[in-house]
Amino acid sequence: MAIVSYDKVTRTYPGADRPAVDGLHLDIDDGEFLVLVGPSGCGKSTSLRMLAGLEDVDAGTIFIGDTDVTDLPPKDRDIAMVFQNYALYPHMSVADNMGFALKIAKVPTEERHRRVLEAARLLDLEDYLDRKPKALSGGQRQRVAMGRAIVRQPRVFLMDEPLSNLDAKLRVQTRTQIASLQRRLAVTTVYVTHDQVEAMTMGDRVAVLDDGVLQQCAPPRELYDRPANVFVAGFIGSPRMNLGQFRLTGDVAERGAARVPIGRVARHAAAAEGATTVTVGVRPEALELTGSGDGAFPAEVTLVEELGSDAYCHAVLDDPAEPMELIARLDPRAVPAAGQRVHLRIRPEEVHVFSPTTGDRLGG
Amino acid sequence: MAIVSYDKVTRTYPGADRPAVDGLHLDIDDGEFLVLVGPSGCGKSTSLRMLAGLEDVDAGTIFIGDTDVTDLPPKDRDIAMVFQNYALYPHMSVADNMGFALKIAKVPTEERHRRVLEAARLLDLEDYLDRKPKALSGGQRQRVAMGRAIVRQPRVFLMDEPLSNLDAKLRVQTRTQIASLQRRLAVTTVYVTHDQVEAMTMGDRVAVLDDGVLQQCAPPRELYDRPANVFVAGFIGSPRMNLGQFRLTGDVAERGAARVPIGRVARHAAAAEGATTVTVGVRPEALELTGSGDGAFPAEVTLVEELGSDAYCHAVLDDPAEPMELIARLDPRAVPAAGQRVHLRIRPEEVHVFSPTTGDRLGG
Amino acid sequence: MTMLARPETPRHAPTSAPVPNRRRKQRRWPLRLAVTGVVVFCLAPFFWMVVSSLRRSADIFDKTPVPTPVSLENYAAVLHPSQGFLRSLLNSLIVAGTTTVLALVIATLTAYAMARLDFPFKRLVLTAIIATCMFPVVSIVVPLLKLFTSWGWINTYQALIVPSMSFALPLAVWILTAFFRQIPAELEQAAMIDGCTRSQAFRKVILPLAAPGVFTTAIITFITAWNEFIIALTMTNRASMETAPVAISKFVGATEFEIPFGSQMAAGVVVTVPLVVLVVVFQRRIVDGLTAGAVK
Amino acid sequence: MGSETTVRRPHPARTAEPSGPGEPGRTARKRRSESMRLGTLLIAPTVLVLAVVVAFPTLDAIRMSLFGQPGLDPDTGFVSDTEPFVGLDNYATILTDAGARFWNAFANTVFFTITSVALEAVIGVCMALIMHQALRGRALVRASILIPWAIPTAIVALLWRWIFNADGIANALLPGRVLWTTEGIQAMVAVIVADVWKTAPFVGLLVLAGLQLIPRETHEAAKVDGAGAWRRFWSITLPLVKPALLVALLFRILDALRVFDMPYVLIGPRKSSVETLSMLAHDEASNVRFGSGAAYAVLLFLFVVLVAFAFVKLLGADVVGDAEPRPTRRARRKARAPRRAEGSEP
Amino acid sequence: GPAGEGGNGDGQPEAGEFEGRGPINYVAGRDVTGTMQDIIDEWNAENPDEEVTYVELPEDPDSQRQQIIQNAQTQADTYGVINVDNVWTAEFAANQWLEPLPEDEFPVDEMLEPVAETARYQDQMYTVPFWTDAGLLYYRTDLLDEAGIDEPPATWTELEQQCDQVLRLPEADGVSCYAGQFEKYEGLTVNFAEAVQSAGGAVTGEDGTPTVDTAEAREGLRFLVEGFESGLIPEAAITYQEEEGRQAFQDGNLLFHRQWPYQYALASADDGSSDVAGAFDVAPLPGADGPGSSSLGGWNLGVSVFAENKATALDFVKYMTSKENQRRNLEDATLAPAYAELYEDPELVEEFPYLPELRESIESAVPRPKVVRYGDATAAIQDYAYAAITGDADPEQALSGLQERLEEITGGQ
Ligand SMILES: Nc1ncnc2c1ncn2[C@@H]1O[C@H](COP(=O)(O)OP(=O)(O)OP(=O)(O)O)[C@@H](O)[C@H]1O
Ligand SMILES: Nc1ncnc2c1ncn2[C@@H]1O[C@H](COP(=O)(O)OP(=O)(O)OP(=O)(O)O)[C@@H](O)[C@H]1O
Ligand SMILES: [Mg+2]
Ligand SMILES: [Mg+2]
Repeated sequence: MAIVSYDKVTRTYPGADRPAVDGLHLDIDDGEFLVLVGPSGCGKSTSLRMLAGLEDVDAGTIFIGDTDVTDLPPKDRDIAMVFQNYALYPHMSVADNMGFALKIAKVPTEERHRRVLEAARLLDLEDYLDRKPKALSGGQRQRVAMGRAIVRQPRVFLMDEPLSNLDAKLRVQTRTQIASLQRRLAVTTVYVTHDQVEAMTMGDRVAVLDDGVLQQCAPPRELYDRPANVFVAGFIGSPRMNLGQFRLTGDVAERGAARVPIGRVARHAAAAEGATTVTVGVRPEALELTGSGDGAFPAEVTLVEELGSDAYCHAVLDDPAEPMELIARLDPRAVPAAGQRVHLRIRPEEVHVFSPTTGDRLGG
Repeated sequence: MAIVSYDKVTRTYPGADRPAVDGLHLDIDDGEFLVLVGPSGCGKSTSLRMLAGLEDVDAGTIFIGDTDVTDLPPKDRDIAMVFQNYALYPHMSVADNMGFALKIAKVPTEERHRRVLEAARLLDLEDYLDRKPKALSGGQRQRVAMGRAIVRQPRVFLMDEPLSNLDAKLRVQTRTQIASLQRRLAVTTVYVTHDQVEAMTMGDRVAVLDDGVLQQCAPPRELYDRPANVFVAGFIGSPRMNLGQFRLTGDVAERGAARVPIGRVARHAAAAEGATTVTVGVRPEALELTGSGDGAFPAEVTLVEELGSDAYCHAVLDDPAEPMELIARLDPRAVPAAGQRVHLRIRPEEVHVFSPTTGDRLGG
Repeated sequence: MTMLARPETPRHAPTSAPVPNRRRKQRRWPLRLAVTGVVVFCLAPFFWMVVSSLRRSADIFDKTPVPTPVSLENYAAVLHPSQGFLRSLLNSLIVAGTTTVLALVIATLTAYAMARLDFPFKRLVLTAIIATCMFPVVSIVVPLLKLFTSWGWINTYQALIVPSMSFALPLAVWILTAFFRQIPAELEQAAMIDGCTRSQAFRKVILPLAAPGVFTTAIITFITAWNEFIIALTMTNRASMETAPVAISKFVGATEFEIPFGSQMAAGVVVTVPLVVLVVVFQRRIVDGLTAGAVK
Repeated sequence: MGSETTVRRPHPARTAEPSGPGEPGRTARKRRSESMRLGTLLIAPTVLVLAVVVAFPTLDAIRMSLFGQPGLDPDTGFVSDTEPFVGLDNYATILTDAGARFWNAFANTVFFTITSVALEAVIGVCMALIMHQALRGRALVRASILIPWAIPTAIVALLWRWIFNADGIANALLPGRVLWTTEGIQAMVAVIVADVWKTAPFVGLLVLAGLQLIPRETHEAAKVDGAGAWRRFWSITLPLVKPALLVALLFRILDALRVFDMPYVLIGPRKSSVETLSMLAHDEASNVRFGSGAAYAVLLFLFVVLVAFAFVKLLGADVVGDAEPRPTRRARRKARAPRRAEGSEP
Repeated sequence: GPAGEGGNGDGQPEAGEFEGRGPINYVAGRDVTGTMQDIIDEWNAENPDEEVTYVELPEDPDSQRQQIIQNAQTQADTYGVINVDNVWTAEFAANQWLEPLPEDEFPVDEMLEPVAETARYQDQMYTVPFWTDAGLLYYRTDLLDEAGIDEPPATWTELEQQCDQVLRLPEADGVSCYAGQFEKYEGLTVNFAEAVQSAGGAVTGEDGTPTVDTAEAREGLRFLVEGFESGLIPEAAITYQEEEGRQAFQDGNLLFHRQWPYQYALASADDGSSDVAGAFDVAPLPGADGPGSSSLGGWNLGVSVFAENKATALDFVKYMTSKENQRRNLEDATLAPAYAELYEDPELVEEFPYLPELRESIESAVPRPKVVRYGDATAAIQDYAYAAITGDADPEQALSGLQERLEEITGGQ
C-alpha cells in the first residue's frame, strides 16, 4: 500500500518563472526507503518540504495514507524531518533540541531522556548534550538535526542530506544505523542525498529528479544497470558514464576507431525514430586495458587519478570530427602513465544506447 | 618555502575543558594544496578559522610568509575563505556576494563583473546572479560561498567542506576546476573535506587531525599505503580498513583460522615493545574471494552491499575468543549471497601492523 | 615529510588561563573614548538635574557644580505623604505595566501575522496602523474626553491604559514585525514538524529568539506609557488616580510665581530611577547571538 | 513493493507547463484564504483598540474642523451656543492671510524634523554601537545612555529651559551670552539640542536590538573579504540593521512632525522661530477656536500620513518585506534560455 | 461644541438659581502651604453633608484654563467651584460656563474697587475676588543711599536720572537699571498695559473698545522700546519671566525691578540665597508724569454652570472669600486680600511691610482688558509688543497694527 503519494504536484516559488517541482507523481510504499537524488537545485528539498507541509502546493495533491494532507498543517502529518540547513533551536541545549518533539507530544520525562540518550549515543553526541548549538562544530550540528528526527517514531521520516557534513567513518556508521533503525521501525523514509554510495546502498528505490521533473524511480541496481534516459545514465555512477554520439552502421555504432555492437531491439527502436546516430553510454568500469586485440581501440592517457583502492584513467579517443574524452576505472596496481597511448576495450554486455533526440533509452 | 606555518598553535574555547586544537605544528609550502581531514569535531574548522584570524590563538604562533600574523586582523591577511556554514551576506544578491571582496579591493567594475561572471559560470550559477541567498537551494548557496572565494586571488585559500552539498557530478566538475584553478594561480590552499575521493585526489598532502591533535601529514598515496597509526589507518579509506588484534606466533600473526605473515622489521619492533599481540590492518580491497587454498580462511557472509561498480561484502571471521567483522570489496559481477560461507584470502603485501599499546605503525 | 603524534597519550592538562590577546588590548582606547564621550553627553544634563534637585529651593539660581549646601529639601517635599507622590508612582506603575503587558500581547499577535502570514493588503494594514497614531494628540484630547465621560471612564485606570496602549501599539507592532521577520522561518517550521501548533511554535521558538526585540519593545512601551501626560492629565481629576507626570505638573512653588524647579527636578529624578532599574534588569535580555548556530 | 519504473521525458521535451504561475492551485488559494482568516483574527485586537481610542476622536476632530467659531451676541454679550458650519473655510485660511503663520509653522516643523531626526539617526547609531560592545559595566553604560529618554518630556524641557536660561549654565559654559529663548535661529538650535539629547537613545535602543540579530559569521565573512571596520559598518551592519533603524526613524519622524512639548515649554508659545504645527493647532484650540485648531491638526495629520506613506513606500520593503522582488527582465530572459544540454554531447 | 444651559438667553442675565446641596469639588491649582486645604477641612467639619473635595489642577495657568475649558466642553459636573484667573472672567462668563452670582449677597463694597471690578462681566458679577495682586517697584536702597538719593523714582524720567547717578558708582558695576517681565507671555501683556496706563492711556476704553493707537499708548510703549535700545533695560530682560527677573534682582544685578509682592519675602531671605536682603524696598510703579498704574493680578472664585449642588457651591464661595479667610490667606500663604480693611491692620502691616505700597498700587491699578476672546487679545498684545521691544517692528506701526487686531478680536463685543 502506498503510504505517501504525490499526485501531479507542482510548486512554483513566488516570483519564479518556472516551477521548482513540476507535476511530481510518485507513490512511496509503506515502510519503503526512498532515496531522492538529483542535481543541486532540482527541487529535492522543495519536494520534501511540500510533503512536510512547509511549502504551498500550487497544483496537485499529496496523500499520506488515505488522507489528503495537502492542506493539513505540518503538526498533523506526523512527520519527522532533518532540515538541510539543520534549523536547530539555538536557545536550547542539544538534549532539549532532540527532546523537543517528545516534550510536545507529552512523552513522559524518563522515556524522553532514554530516547534522547539513545539517539545521542548512536550519533556520538553524548558529550555535547548540554551544549548550545552555537558551540558545536558543523558536523555535530548536523548530527543534532539528525538526532531530533530519530528520537521520534513518526509515520514518515524526511531527511534532507542528513550526513553531508560527517566524516566518512561516522557517515558509514550512521548510515548503517539509520538503515537498520528504519528497517526495525518500518517507517517510510524519504532521503535526499548526493552521496552515490548512500543512494545505492540505502534505498529500496531511488528517484532521480532533474529540473523539477522526475526522471526515473527504480531500485538502485536497475537504475544503474538500465538508466531510463541519458540524464539518469550520466547522473548515477561516479565517475560518470562515458556518453557520446556514435554513428549507426549496421549492427554496430562507431566513432573514430571505436566500434560498439548494438543490440537488435535498440537498433529497431533507433530505426523507428529514423535516427542515424545514437548516444552510446559506457561506464568507466566497463572499460578495460587490453592489448590491441579484438574490439580494442587506441586512446591517449591524459591524466591518472589514484584513489588508493582505484585509479581513474582519463583518456581521449581519437575522432577526426570531435575527439571524445573517456574515463576508465582501472586496477590501481597497473595504471598507465599520463601521455601514454593505450588500448581500451568495452565489455560488450555493458553498453547503453539512447535516442539522440529524446535522450530516452533505446531497447531493453 | 613554507608560506603558512602553524607553530605549536593551541585553541581552547572559553568554557571548554580541553583544547579544540592542541599544539598544532604544521608547515604548508608555497602553492601547496593541503587537505585537512579528521572526524567531525576534531578541530578542522577551528584550525582554519585561526589561520583566517577569526578565532583567538591561545598559545603558539601563526606565520603567513615571513610575517607573524597571530595578531593581525583578518583583512590584513589576504586570505579567502569558504565557510562551512556559508555565511553569505543575506542582503546582497549572488553577484554582489561574490563581488564584495573585489569591490573592497577596488577592483575596477568591469574586471569585477568579468571575474564574477567567470566564477558563476564555473559554478553553474549564472541564472541566479540576481537572487538573494534565501531564495536559493542549499547547494546553490554553497556554490555562492565557493564563488565568493574563487573570484579572488589571495595568498591563501581556506575552504571548509566547500562541496559537501553538491551532487556528485557537479562536485567532480567543481573539484576539477578548483584543482586546476589552484594549480594555475599557485595559491596555497587549505581544504577541509570529508570526501575521501577529494582528499586523495586533490591534495599534495593530507593532514589528519584527531581530537585537536595532528596525527599524520603526508602525500595521499603514502597516507593510504603507510598510515602512521591505527587512527589514520582506520580513518583513511572507505570502507574502512579491517583492524583486529592478532596473536604473534613466530613470524605470523593469527586469529581464529586466519594467519598473516608479519615482516621482519615489524616483528622486531613488536618484540622491542614486548608485545605478544599486534593490531593487524587489512583494507577491504586486499581481501579476495578464493577457494580454500593457501592462506585462505573461512568466513560467513552477513550482508552484501551492491554499489553498481563495486560490492561490499560484510563477513565474520570465526574466532573462538571474539569473532571479527570484515569487509571485503569484491567484483560486483561475482558476489556471494548473505549467509553463505566463503573463503577469503589476504594479499600478503598489503598487511599493516600496529603496536597494540601506542597504536603506532610497526615497521616500515 | 610525515608527522606522527600519539593518539592515545594522555592529553596535557587544559591550558591554564588563555593568554589574553595582545591586539585586543591596544585597540581598546578609541572605544573607551567613544564610550566616555557618549556617556558624558547623556549624563551631563542629567547631572545638572540631580545637582539642581539637591539645592535648597532658595539656591535654585546657583551654578556651582556641587550644591552648597546639599539639601534634601526637594526630595523631602516630593516624597512628603501629603503630596501623594508615591501614590502617583504606583499609579504610573500600574498604568505603564498594564499597558506594556497588554500592548505587547496584542502587538505580538498582529506582528506575527504581519511577519509570517501572507495575505492581501498587508502593507496597507501596516500603514493604517501607524496612520492612526499620527493625529496630533493635542487635538484628540477633547473628543476623547467626551467619549470617556459618556462611558463614565473618568478617573479609571482603563481611561489611562487604553489610550496609552493605542499609542504604544503601532510602535510595538512595527518593531516586533521587523524582528519576527528576521528569525529564520525554518526554526518555526522545525517546531511545527516537531508537532507544535502555530502558537506553540511561536511561543517556544520565535518568541525566545526575538527576545531582544521583545524586551526593547517592552522598555520602549513602558517608558512611553510612563511618561504619557496629556491624556493622563485630562482623564483624571482625583489625586488618588493621577500618574507621576501629572503629579509633577501640579507641583507649585511656595508662592504663585515661584517655579518649583528644585522639586520638579527631584521628582524627575525620582520617576527616572525606576526606569533605570527597569532598563538595567531588562537589558540583560538584549544580547546578541541568540540565533547563532540555528541554520546553515 | 512497487518497483515499476516511472519515466519522464528529460528537459528538452518539456513544453506544456502543468500550471502557470498565474493560476494558483486550489490549495495555494485555500492556504491564502486560511492565512487571511488567521491574519484577520490576529490583527483584530490591535485594530479594535486603535479604533476605540484613535479613530473615533480623529473622526470627531475632522468633523469639528468643518465648523467655525460661534459668534458673540452683541445684545446679551453671550457666545452663541451653536457653531456655524463653515465647510472648508478653516482649511482655506492657510491660503489667505492666516496662511503666513501656517506656512511658517510648517517650515519650522519640517526643518526641525529633518535636522533633529538626522542627528538622532547618527547619534543613535553611535550609541547603539557603543551599547553593543561587550565591555565591563555594560548594563550601566546602557542605562546611562537611556536615561535622557526615560525622563518625562515636560521635565526635560524644563531642565533645558533652565540650562538655556539667559543666566543659565549653558551661557556660563559657552563663550558669549546667547539669549536662547528669544526669536532667532538659536531658539531652534536649543530645541533641537534638547530633542536630540532626549530621543537619540530611543533610536539607539532600537538599533541596538537590531544589531543583536546580525550573525557573527556575516561579519567574519566580511573581515575575510578584506573589509575594515568602517567598510563593514557601511556594507554589513547598516544594511542589516536597516529594518530596525527604519522603524525607529519612521516613528521619530512622525513624532518630530507632531512635536509640541519641547518648543512649547523650552521656548514658549507663539514664537515664530520655533512654532510648529502642533503648537499652532494647540494655540487655536486653546483660544476656543476648535474648528480651525482641528483643521490645522487635520492638515498636519495629512502631511504626516503622506510622509509615512512615502517612507513605507520607499524603504518599507525592508520592514514589511513582501515577497522577493519580481525577477528582473534580464534574469527572466536568461532563465528562459535552455539551461542544460544534458548529456547529448559530451 | 461649547454650549451653556445657564443664563436665560435674552436680556440681562439674572443671578442663577442656586439649588441643591451636597458634596462639591473645589478646583484650583495646588496650594503648597496647605492653607486652602485647612480652610476646606474646617468647612467640611462644619458641613459634613456638603463635603468639598479639593481637585488640583496643574501648576501652569494655561493648563488650568485648558482643563477648565475642556471640562466645560464635556459639560461634566465634576467642577463645582472654580478658581479662575481674573482675566478669564469675561471669557468664561460670555461662554456661559460660569453661573451669574447675586452681587448683593457679597460684601463687595468692602473690597478694593478695581479688584471688585475684575469679578464682573457686562455689569453682572460672575466671580468673587479671592486674592489680588499688583506690581511694585523694587529698588535697591543701598545703591540709592550710596548715590545720595533718598526717594525712589515716581516718574520714568526720575528713574532714568537715578539710574544715571547710581550706575556710575563703582559698587554698581554689573548692575542694570530696570527690568520687568518681557518674555513673550502673559507677563508682557501686564507690563505693556502698565506702561500704557502709566503714560495715561488705556488698552481698552470703558466700553471695552481698544485704544492702543493713541499718543499715550505710544509714549508708554516707547518707554520700553527705548529702554531696551538704550540699555536701560538689560538685553537679557527680553527672556525674563518673574523668576528670571527675581534671579537678577536677588543676585544684585538690577537697580529697579517691576515685580509682584511675592518677591519681597524671598529677596529678604537671609539664608545666603539673596544678595540684596535688607538692601531693598518697594514703591508704587512710576509713570510718565506721575505715579504709574499697575495691572491687576489675582484670582477669583466662580461656580460652574454644569455643577450640581449649586446652593452649597454658593455658600462655599461666600465662606472662602470671607474676610477671615482672606486674612488667613495673607498670613499663611502671602496672598493679598481683596478687602481694603486688611491693608490697614497694623499687625499685618508689621508682618508685610509692603502692604501700604501695594494698596496704593492696587487702587491706582486697572484690570486687564475685559475681552471675551481674552486669549486672542493677550496674544495680539504680546505679538506686537514683543516685536516692538525686540526691534523687529516700529513701535508706531506695532500699535496701529495692534489696534486693528484688537478691534477685530473685540468685534462683536
Ligand atoms: N564556540 C564554541 N564553543 C565551544 N566549543 C566549540 C565552539 N566551536 C566549536 N567547538 C568545539 O570545538 C571542537 C572543534 O570544532 P571544529 O568546528 O573545529 O570541528 P570540525 O573539525 O570543523 O568539525 P566538523 O567536521 O564537524 O565541522 C568541537 O568539539 C566543537 O564542539
Ligand atoms: N524561496 C525560494 N524562492 C525562489 N526560488 C527558490 C526558493 N527556494 C528554492 N528556490 C529555487 O527552487 C529550485 C529548487 O530548490 P530546492 O531547494 O528544492 O533544490 P534542491 O534540489 O534541494 O537543491 P540542493 O541539492 O542544492 O539543496 C532551485 O532552483 C532554487 O533556486
Ligand atoms: Mg536542498
Ligand atoms: Mg567544521
